[in-house]
Amino acid sequence: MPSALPYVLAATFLVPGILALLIRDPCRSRVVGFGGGAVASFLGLVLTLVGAMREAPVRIPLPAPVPWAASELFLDGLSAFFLVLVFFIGFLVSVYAIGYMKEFDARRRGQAAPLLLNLLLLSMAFVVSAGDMLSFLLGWEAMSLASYFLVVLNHEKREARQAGLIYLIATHIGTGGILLAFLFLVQTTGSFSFNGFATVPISDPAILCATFWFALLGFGTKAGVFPFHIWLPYAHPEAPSPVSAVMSGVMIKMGIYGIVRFLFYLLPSPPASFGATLLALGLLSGVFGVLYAIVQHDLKRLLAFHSVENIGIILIGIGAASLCQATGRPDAARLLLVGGLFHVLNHATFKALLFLGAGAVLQGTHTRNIEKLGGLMRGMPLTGVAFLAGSLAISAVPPFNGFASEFTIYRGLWAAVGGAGTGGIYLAAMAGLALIGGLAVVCFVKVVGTVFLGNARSAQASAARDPSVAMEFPMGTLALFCLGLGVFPSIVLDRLMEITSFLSSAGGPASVAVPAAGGKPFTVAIALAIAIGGLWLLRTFLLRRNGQRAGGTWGCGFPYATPRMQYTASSFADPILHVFRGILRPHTTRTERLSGRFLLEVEHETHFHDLLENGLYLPVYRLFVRAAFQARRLHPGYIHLYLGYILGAVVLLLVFFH
Amino acid sequence: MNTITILLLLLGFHIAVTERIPTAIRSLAAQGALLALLPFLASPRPLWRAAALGFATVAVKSVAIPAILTHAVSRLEIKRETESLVSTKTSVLLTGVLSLSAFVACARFGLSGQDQLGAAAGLTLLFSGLLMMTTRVKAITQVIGFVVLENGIFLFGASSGSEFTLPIELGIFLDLFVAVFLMGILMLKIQRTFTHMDVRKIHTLKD
Amino acid sequence: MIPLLLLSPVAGVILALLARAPWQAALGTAACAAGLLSGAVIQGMSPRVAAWGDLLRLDELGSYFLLIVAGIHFLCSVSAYGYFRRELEGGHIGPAKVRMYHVWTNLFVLSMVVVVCSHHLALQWVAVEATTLFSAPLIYLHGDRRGMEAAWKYLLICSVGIAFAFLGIIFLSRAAGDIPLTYTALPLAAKRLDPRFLRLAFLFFLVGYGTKMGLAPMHTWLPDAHSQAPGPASAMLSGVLLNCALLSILRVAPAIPGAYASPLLILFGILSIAVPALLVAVQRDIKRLLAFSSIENMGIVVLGLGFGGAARPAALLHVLNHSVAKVLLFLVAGDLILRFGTQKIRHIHGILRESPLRGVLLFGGILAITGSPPFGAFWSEFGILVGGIAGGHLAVSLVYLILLAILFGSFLMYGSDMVFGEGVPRKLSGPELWCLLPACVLLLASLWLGLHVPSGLYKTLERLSIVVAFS
Amino acid sequence: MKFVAHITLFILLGPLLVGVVRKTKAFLSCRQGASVFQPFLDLWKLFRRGIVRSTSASWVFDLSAPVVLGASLVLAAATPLWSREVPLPMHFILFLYLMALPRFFQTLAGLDTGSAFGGLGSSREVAVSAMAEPALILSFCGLAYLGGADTVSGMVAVVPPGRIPWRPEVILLAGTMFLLLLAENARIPVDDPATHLELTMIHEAMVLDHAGVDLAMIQLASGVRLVLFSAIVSGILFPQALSLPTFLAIPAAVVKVVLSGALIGAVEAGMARMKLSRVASYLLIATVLAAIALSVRYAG
Repeated sequence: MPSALPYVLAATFLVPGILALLIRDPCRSRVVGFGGGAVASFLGLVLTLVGAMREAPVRIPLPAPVPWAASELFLDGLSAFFLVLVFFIGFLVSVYAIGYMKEFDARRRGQAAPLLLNLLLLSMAFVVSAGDMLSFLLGWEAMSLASYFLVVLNHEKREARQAGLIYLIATHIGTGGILLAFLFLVQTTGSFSFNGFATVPISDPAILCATFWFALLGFGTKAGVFPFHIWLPYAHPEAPSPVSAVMSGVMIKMGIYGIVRFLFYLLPSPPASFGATLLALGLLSGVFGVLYAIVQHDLKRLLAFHSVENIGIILIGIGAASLCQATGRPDAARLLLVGGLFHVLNHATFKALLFLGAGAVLQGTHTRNIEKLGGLMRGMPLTGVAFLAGSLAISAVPPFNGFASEFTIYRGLWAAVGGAGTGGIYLAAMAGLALIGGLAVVCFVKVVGTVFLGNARSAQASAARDPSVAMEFPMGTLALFCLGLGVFPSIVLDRLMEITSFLSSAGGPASVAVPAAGGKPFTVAIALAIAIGGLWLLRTFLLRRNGQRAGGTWGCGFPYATPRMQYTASSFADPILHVFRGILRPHTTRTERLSGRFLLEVEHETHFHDLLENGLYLPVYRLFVRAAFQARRLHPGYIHLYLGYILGAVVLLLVFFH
Repeated sequence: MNTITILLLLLGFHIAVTERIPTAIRSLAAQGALLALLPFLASPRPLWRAAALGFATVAVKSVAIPAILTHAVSRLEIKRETESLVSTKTSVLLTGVLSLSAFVACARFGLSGQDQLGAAAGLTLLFSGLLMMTTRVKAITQVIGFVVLENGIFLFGASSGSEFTLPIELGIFLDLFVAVFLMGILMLKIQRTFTHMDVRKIHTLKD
Repeated sequence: MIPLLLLSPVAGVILALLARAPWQAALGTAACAAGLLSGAVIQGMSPRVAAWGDLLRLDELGSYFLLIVAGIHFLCSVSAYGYFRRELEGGHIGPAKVRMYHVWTNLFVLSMVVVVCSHHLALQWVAVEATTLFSAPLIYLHGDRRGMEAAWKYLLICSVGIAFAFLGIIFLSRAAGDIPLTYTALPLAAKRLDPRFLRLAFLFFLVGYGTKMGLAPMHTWLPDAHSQAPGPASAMLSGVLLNCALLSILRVAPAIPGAYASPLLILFGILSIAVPALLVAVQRDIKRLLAFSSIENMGIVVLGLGFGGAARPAALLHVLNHSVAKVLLFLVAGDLILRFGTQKIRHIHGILRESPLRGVLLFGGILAITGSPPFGAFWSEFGILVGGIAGGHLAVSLVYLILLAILFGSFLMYGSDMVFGEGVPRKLSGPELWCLLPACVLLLASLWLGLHVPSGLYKTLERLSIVVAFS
Repeated sequence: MKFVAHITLFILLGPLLVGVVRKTKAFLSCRQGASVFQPFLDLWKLFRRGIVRSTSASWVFDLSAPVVLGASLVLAAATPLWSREVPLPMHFILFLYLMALPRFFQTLAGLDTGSAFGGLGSSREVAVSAMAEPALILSFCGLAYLGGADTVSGMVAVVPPGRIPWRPEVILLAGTMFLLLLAENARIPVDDPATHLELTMIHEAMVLDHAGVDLAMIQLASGVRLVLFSAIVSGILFPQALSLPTFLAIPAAVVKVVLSGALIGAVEAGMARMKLSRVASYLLIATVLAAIALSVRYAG
């Protein structure tokens, strides 16, 4: 690969972005900026698929940002896989943004969006291909900043500013963690490059542990892993939808990339506790994520919580893989890692699709509150079909891709159970995964049912129409991929098996990736297609013979049903809420409006407070603020006191520092 | 030499406990005069150098600065009392404690004999000056405290025999003089703007 | 070379005194600043050490600091023209006072040039004291109550601090005996110096010059003084004056045993980061906010010096990075205060909406000062962390990192509140070229230092870090 | 040929099983009850009727019935009924997840008509099955352990050599599967398929707006799924029956299904429907039982 290629690619991302900033006409600016991003992403995708994937590992030296270390791009299979992810989603989202970002036209700041989005994509590509910690950190922070500015693109809104702030602070703390983890490695190996890190193992177990925990803090924050996830449900809803799609689909995966890079590449032979920790966190993220998702009624916030859930699933795969690796079960480890990575791609596909769909809904109806939507399938059939495909995929319904990767994880877990000793952990993981899957079905039946089916609950919802082609094309493509990757998973699985070949025991059977007897998704898909198709034909035939007429929904004899009497999303979630009320902690407030003695209106409002947010982060924050207010007393303005400080300092130093 | 040190300390003590500003200023001038003797005792050769330094000391410390302060007192028409945040007893006690800690500190740093006495005496004077700045209410008493503090440093400098080239020594005097001069100007401005000199009441700038 | 360097601020004073109109004074100052800058650059590029007599000597370390002084002074003088033009238009200040500003600024710069060029430590002390005296009038330039209060505190507290530094010099001379108190002679004789007096000397140096540098707990004058001075003066106070005090500590460092000095520096460093970490979170005044950030950054530098090793060149680099970012912020803040007519943070909002350039400058400055990539301060703070971990100060490094994160959060909170949001109903006037141009230059400089730390600069700093290493 | 026979048998046994259940229930509550073959007649009637389609419904509603029946038939194709050789061998995880497909569409259809009842039924349906998932996975894991195979057909049909067939874990697993059978197929005590109080129903409320052909398909699918679970439970308890020659095995399978129908009927007759809020505990018990079975297996 010629070493000038990265620069060319960077230029194709940045030049249109800068041009977009300069072009006055907002429409043209959009087309140039996002279109340029799409072209660059496509170029990157092609280059990665035909170049980097084949030639990996590729090394390209870079000018270092600092004189004391060298920088390089280092592209191995793992990097190439994530690059595909970045460019693939980047391409589709850029195309989508051409249509979607129209709503920012009226205001000047929309013109910065293409540059920021392109910068975000470029920095993510840089992060996964960085071969040393310095370039990695630069890319990482560029990514964080670019995404921060994209989150606050709507900065007139207080919520957007606040969300951006929470996000930026969280990610900054995370960067601190990553920095420390890297520095421990630097300290041990004396090298700044990833290849250098991998050569010398950390001998001190305490340092090794610290390295892992700091890395987990850093990457886990970015990924939205359970205890560090609090920024995610704030930032994703406030960002413009294409940005949410990129953030949720790709950016949080950078955290996963970091964890995989650390666990399987940089820390040679990590102890079993690391994998077990990740597995446990994965389960927690999965269950908490989906539970919080179920009770949301903000569409994008709900999707954001699902990102937490899916990151949990990915972590289950990765954590179990590390655990298996540490306990000498490399074949299961390989399968688990492959499953986890495959889920990374699949989650990117369907979550991007869902966010883009949510964007289309938002643009059509101007509300994110699903209680105000309904019946959109009529006005926006294409969006509806695509969203349904994404929902089936995220609920892991076969033969969609969400299932394909979870299936791989399951098979890995099952293979791990077979061994002696710690099988219980894997069984628990399987049960947890099953619960997560079941709850995801609940959530997405709720979403699709209340948003797209039934009757419109508001005027905006009934007036909504499908968006422009620029927005439909990416959604359609992603929907096709959701199905295609589910039916033909081996396209990706085989590649991933190659990437993870370092985990195999003695060469390892390459056939593990192809599901064993009875698991061929293609067969099942065909069987389903035949059965359902046949029955559909039968139904059509019978209906033509027997007749069909339209009538109102049966209301148990009550003829005046209105759309408002439909089952609401909150009611739909109630059974689950009831069971898990100990975790979800609903707070219901009731407000009454009286006119004289007559009750005019009663309003019930239920809020859910994040357990961690209320139990951990807010108290710590309040404590800090209280301390800060106390500290103001240090500066009351009296010069006497100030001089006293000096006197005291000198006396203390004289007496104690000799 | 030791006699002068003791005298300086006593004068410093007097300034610290006196309740009248003019008295304090007079003692300050006396301190300056005593300090002027130190170059002759500590490093008498070459004589012209000692004479120059002594002259500068007298000029700045016993003439110029007391003049500025006296002028300020008369211009400002302030009451002659030195108001303090703490009682005289407490401030005596504090001075004692600080003096003790100065000796302890010098001992802990491994100084002994003449070094210890000189350093500790200098530090004591310095601390009592700083204590005055810390506890006195009026701006002018703070300036007096500052001069006492400087005197403490001069005392130690002279007793430890440190010497620099003449331009630097003169620069040091000039700096001190300008500092006190500026403080004087500021005091006048403060008096004009705030119509009082009570530093306690000047605390708008705070967190 | 040194007489020329000294001459240009003197010429500035004379020109300012002769000037009839404020713009003439400003032009004179700017021209002299340009002269000083070009002199500093020429000297910086020449390998020869400039000396003038025994007392004045400009080595590589001095050149580095002189370049910062001259560069910042030049940019501030350009900005001061725009700033005072607005002030005059607004009627906040009279032409006479503007002229006095230029007189005092030039004197102030003169004293700083002397600090940088001093060979003899006592001369350096005299010059540092002079910086206090010459900058105090800048603080109460407006002559209002608050300015006076700030100046009083500044003068008194700094004089006390500097007095302590003088005590340090006396101890040093006691330790040195016959050895002249020059920064070239002392390190050579480091082994022969009396360690007892050396320790006392360093302690008093640290407290004394530390007061001037704004190290906690002697920092109390700094937020008051920096918040009351006019914009360009605040920038100078924060961006270069603190460095001069630091240089005074660096000059004596090679004579001091590291085992004694390092813990002290680490203690003061962490304390100086911790106090702002708490207080920045509850600031209401934009300039006080920036002042606290100066305390923090001086703490970072001192911490880096305490860590030693790889942290030392990074600390020296941080001096530059801090000056660049902080001056940028003070210039932008000065401009904003004029626009909004208030220093209160909560009254400043929606900058980006009204004036994108100012918004970008302010936000960029905040990112730069908090050590966020891709700005220069990131690498220096990073280098200090590397040094800390390499030196085995794990706990301190962790605390340092946590404090930095807290500061980042607080700063971004203010940045987000000020830059974003709905615009003010009153239309902001267009960008004031002379005010914002220097800020743009500084932002680009910080960006440049972040994307690519020049290897020549870094090699120089590594050499310098050996020069200033403790014995 | 075998494939057609397999599917046909499922389709035929479905209504029969439902008939047996109802008959048993009637018998036990001292009623005459309808004929065992009544469900066939019902289906025949429904297939000949047209439908009234809600004006609120979209294509999802139309598609739901074929998807529900089609997916159920695909599942049936993987379930060993009389032989361990099934037309479509399927990994047990895939099998379990495929069960979500009909559920997904059926619950969506319930919401599609915009009726409050549909939503109510759907909501409960998904909630119950979500909470049943861990138990299902664990018991299938247990079965896979016992059978030493990953496919549904393989794991049900194999008796480990040299072991007594009814070991404790086998009993436990069969019990768990039976509990899950009741939960997943809308039987008492989780749901009452015969009630007419809409507010207490789950499955029936969901399909209120389905009529004619659609309703027939859905009822047929329910029957198929009931047979499917019965086949698995009886397969656990009587694995030998699957090894018999075909001419004996098919009658044996019919007998097994009829017997399990009688058992279900007996349970339904003997119990009342649980409060909905207690279903979670019920399913938790199933999960715990499955876990115990696994640990017994693990220890042994």
